[in-house]
Amino acid sequence: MESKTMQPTPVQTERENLRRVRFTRPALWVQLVLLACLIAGPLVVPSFRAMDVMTKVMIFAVVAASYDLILGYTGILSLAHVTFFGIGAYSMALVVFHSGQAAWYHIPVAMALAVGISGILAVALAFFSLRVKAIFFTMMSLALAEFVFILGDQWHDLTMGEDGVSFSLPGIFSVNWSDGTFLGAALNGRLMTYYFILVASVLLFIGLVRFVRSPVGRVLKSVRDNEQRSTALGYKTFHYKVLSNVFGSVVASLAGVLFAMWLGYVNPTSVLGIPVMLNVLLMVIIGGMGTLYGSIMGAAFIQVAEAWLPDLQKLAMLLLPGVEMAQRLAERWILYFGILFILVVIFFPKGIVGTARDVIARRKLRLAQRDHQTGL
Amino acid sequence: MAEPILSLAKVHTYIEQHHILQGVDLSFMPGRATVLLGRNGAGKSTTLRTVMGLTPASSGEITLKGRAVQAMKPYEVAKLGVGFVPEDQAVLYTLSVEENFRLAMLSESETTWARMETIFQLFPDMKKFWRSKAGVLSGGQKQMLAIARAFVNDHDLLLIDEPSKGLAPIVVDHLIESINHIKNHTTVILVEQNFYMASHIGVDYFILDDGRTVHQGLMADLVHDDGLKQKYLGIA
Amino acid sequence: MTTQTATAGLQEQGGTDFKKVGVWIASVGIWFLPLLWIDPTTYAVLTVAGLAMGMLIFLTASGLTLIFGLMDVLNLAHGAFFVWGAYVGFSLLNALQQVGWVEGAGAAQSIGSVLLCLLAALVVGGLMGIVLEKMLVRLTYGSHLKQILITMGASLILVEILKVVWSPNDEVVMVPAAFQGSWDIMDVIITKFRVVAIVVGLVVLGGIQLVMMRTKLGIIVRAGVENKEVVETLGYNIRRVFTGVFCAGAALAAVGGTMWSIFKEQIHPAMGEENLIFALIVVIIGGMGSVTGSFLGAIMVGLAFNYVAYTLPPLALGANIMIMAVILLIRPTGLMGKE
Amino acid sequence: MASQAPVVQTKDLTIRFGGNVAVNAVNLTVEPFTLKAIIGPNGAGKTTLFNLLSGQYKPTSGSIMFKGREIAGLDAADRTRLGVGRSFQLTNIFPSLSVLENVRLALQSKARVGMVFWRNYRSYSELEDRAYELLRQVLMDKRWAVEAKTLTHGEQRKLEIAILLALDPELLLLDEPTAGMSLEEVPAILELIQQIKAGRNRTIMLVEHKFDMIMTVSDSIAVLKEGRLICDDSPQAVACNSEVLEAYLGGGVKNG
Repeated sequence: MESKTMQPTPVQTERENLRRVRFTRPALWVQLVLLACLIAGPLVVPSFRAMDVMTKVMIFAVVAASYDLILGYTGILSLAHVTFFGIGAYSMALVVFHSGQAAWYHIPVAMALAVGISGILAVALAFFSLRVKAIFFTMMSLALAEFVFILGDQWHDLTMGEDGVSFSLPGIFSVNWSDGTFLGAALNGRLMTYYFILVASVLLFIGLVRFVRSPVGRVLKSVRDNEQRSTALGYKTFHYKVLSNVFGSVVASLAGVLFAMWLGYVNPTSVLGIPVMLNVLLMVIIGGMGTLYGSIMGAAFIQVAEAWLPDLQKLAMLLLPGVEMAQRLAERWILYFGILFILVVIFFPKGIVGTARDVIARRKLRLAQRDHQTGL
Repeated sequence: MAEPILSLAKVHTYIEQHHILQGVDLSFMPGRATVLLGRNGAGKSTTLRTVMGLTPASSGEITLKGRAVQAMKPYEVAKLGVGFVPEDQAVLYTLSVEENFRLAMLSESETTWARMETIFQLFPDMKKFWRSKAGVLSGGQKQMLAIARAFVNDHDLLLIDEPSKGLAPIVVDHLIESINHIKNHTTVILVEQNFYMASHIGVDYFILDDGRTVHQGLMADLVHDDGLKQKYLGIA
Repeated sequence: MTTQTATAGLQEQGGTDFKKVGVWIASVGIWFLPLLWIDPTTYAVLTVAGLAMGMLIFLTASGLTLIFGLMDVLNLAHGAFFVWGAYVGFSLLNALQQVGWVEGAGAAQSIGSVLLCLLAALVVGGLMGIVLEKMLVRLTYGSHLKQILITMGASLILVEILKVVWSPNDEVVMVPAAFQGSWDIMDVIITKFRVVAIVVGLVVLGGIQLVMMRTKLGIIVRAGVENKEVVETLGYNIRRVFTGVFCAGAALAAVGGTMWSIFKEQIHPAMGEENLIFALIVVIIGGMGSVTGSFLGAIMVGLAFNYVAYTLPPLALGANIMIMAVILLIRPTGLMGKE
Repeated sequence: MASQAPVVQTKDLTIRFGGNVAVNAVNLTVEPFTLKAIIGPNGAGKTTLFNLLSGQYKPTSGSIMFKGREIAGLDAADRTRLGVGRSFQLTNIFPSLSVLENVRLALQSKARVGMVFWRNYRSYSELEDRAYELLRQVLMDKRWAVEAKTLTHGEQRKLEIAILLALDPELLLLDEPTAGMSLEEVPAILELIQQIKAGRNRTIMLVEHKFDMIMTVSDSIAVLKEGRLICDDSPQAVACNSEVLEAYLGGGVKNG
């Protein structure tokens, strides 16, 4: 008894160690540097194209991370994730569009709408298809995605069909608003929107990280490992799957609101299309499934590639001016995308962050073994 | 002395991370029925499944009629003349009894169909339910079908995994009778927990424990060796 | 005692059969409901169109469901086989037009050209299936996630190659002369090619059933759906059966694509993806792994699509999703799916 | 008195799989704080009976009372919450989680914070400390940080018992806790079971094949054969029962 109070257990020691390095661990510094870059970016590099790519990376990092919660942490393959993203984007666009004049309260209303609609839809989808084999969920979600796409494309009275919806943002987020310069950069609606999106996506990302590190996150991990065992511990695994699915979908729809705010325009192909879904899927896989932070890497990779790939195409055409087939091949960038997809799944299944973690873990193990041997 | 028809040397098998067979050494003489004994989880079924290539051996050698088979696929082993009766009455429920038999026939020749006559004599129920789905058969009948199915081909070696599991005593007696009939034509290797059945079929026996061969001998001797039975089989 | 249990089993089956009859009557009856708001002549036209559409969807769905039932593979590249079949047929029709077999051709030449197209699609689809199975799908057995990702990637590649070989734009398909136009039976206008589609669908259904029920190959495939291990230990190379079924499924999808292209008289690269959605709905409704189930599902989807599309066009696909949801609520494994 | 009510009482408990009656009209009573062993030949329905008690299966007919409450309609998770803990015949742990985390998850379930998604799971330090304490009890504290799949078979079974203790169940269902263990590892498990029993605050039901082990630890032994309960008596009485011996030696003793 006395020894217990005298000597902390190894578990307590480890916890104390972690607490002590809370503010000095390297991961925190990486995060802070990244955040600083995002904050200073538009002020240092006053290029609209750079700001555009950065914003899209932030938004898609959130979408991919919320997808990772469902795919990587819960082990459910949904093909309707971008549908929720699109619902958020359309909520924002349509609220402003149908009220004629943009007002500040449209943003919270759009967010509430996005959360409400996607929450209900996610619960319904989960309820219909999560009870049976996981593969049903995939097929149902694909059907749902296609259906919502067709609604967006054809319900002309509501969504303006494939022409899409243009709208302007209220107040300081409006493209027309400007107020001199700040630290040398033009202080305008674009910049304000950028910072709004920055704050919002950082908050959403933190929300996802917290979710994964909460007791619920641990249960999800256990369900993936051995579902029967989780049930025998008293966890209603179905409820957990539904909860994580709904949480991920709601976050994606909020990211959709941000995306619409940034573009000021939505159409079915840009926010509801299957290619967007594949993009997000690829981001998660490149970054590493079940790592959350991988989503940032994945989103950055894809967005940067998408932004500068057209230049490469032009270069290819310049280099091979006469070859018609080469030009046609160069135009089809989805082809390379598909090849990349297969190569990543076969040869790089753990993604960037997953592979990096493996390497670090193996090195730690080797060091520990060496210490052990020299200790003897 | 004759060459063994099947022998296993230092065979190790893993199922996922579990080390199930930890160096099994066995050899089976042609024409002699052998029983593999041992308690639950000793590795008896896995031994048969490893021979068939269903749970491939990670190391060791398996020799069947002088050929190394440890790297072969199940269908290749089957084509070498090995019949396998898996546990749990593994017949195809959605197929009719007839189709179950046709599936088992490696060639649907005259001689194969002639063989069916003998099977019908041994298992009259098979004729009776010829056109019924195998799923409606009783447990005993399914087990009969699973064994009879292995009998349609001219196998040199028949591996039977726990045929008595979950069957009523009277059915077990019928099974013993029919396996003893098969024994005259084919080398039989039987995994069995039911000692009564094991002792009425086996000539030789091996006892496995913790994935290793721990004892072997003549069945006739084991029947009277209460100490050994108590130690490895938990029965006295 | 043994006979007792056997008869009990039979009686049990008899009981479910009786219940089944009731469900059957009810589910057939539902299809007459649209008569409440659609006039009988239009209803008849829509029904023929729906049956034809259902038959064509069935061509894609039957392969999908067999591949899933036997190999436990969800093949999202199935739509790519379909669209390749459509383009191969389109090109062959263009070529045949040069020798005058298509427009302004006689009945024999028309039938011949369609048969040639179907044969070409069959060969191309089958070859693509074999290559895909051996190169990629083989790597993914046992992991649904990998299957879906890899087959989706393969689908992207195949469709992009198609856009390079042909063009990314819509194309108009020529219809052989004998199949142009329609018959008028008591004011009911029946497009000729719809009848052809129904006939082809029935022939394929009959062919599949014949192979599955009457041949050794069919026994092996059905046994494989139920228990792969037993089939392997009986001396059959299940992997080769897998390749064969994948090849046959791909060929059927390609045939479906050719038929669809003549049926719709136009093609575009995204049509494979669109048809895949229908096929997936059909497979879910019918129960994964059941050919008969997917036939029933395809008919339901084809009919519902046409009835609803006539009344409220944008909701047609939604109606099918509703049917799927309702069926999943009642029977989570689909109409004929295994428990 | 309420405390004297049996912990488990089944009435005509039956389950059918197709035509096969796996558990057939079993009436079984388990008194508080005793250890009841269930024995019987393969296929007798022992594991199926456990699956019925713990909620993996729903009975075809019959009732299951747990401390005077009907539980036949509840699912496995609900029964765990009421105090039915279950170990499995095949080792059943979370292979890629750490040993400590395996136990902590059980404690988290018991503490009813499993649905919390806004707090860090490590902020519940009392759960971690308690998990470590339980590992110490089953002599596994040295291995707390490794992944559970790297444990030996015997260690995994010990971990499973720690998980079970973490659920703090009033009724422990142990399904062949020594199955697949090497002979050297068995005494440690046996001692652990003795220790739990000596605590006099839990009821144990045990499926086991090792006859000598059962004779030393159990207060009563129930014998199943072909789904029926053929005997339920003290160890001494069961050992002399001729029907039991017949059941154990296989179906054919009377003919042979």
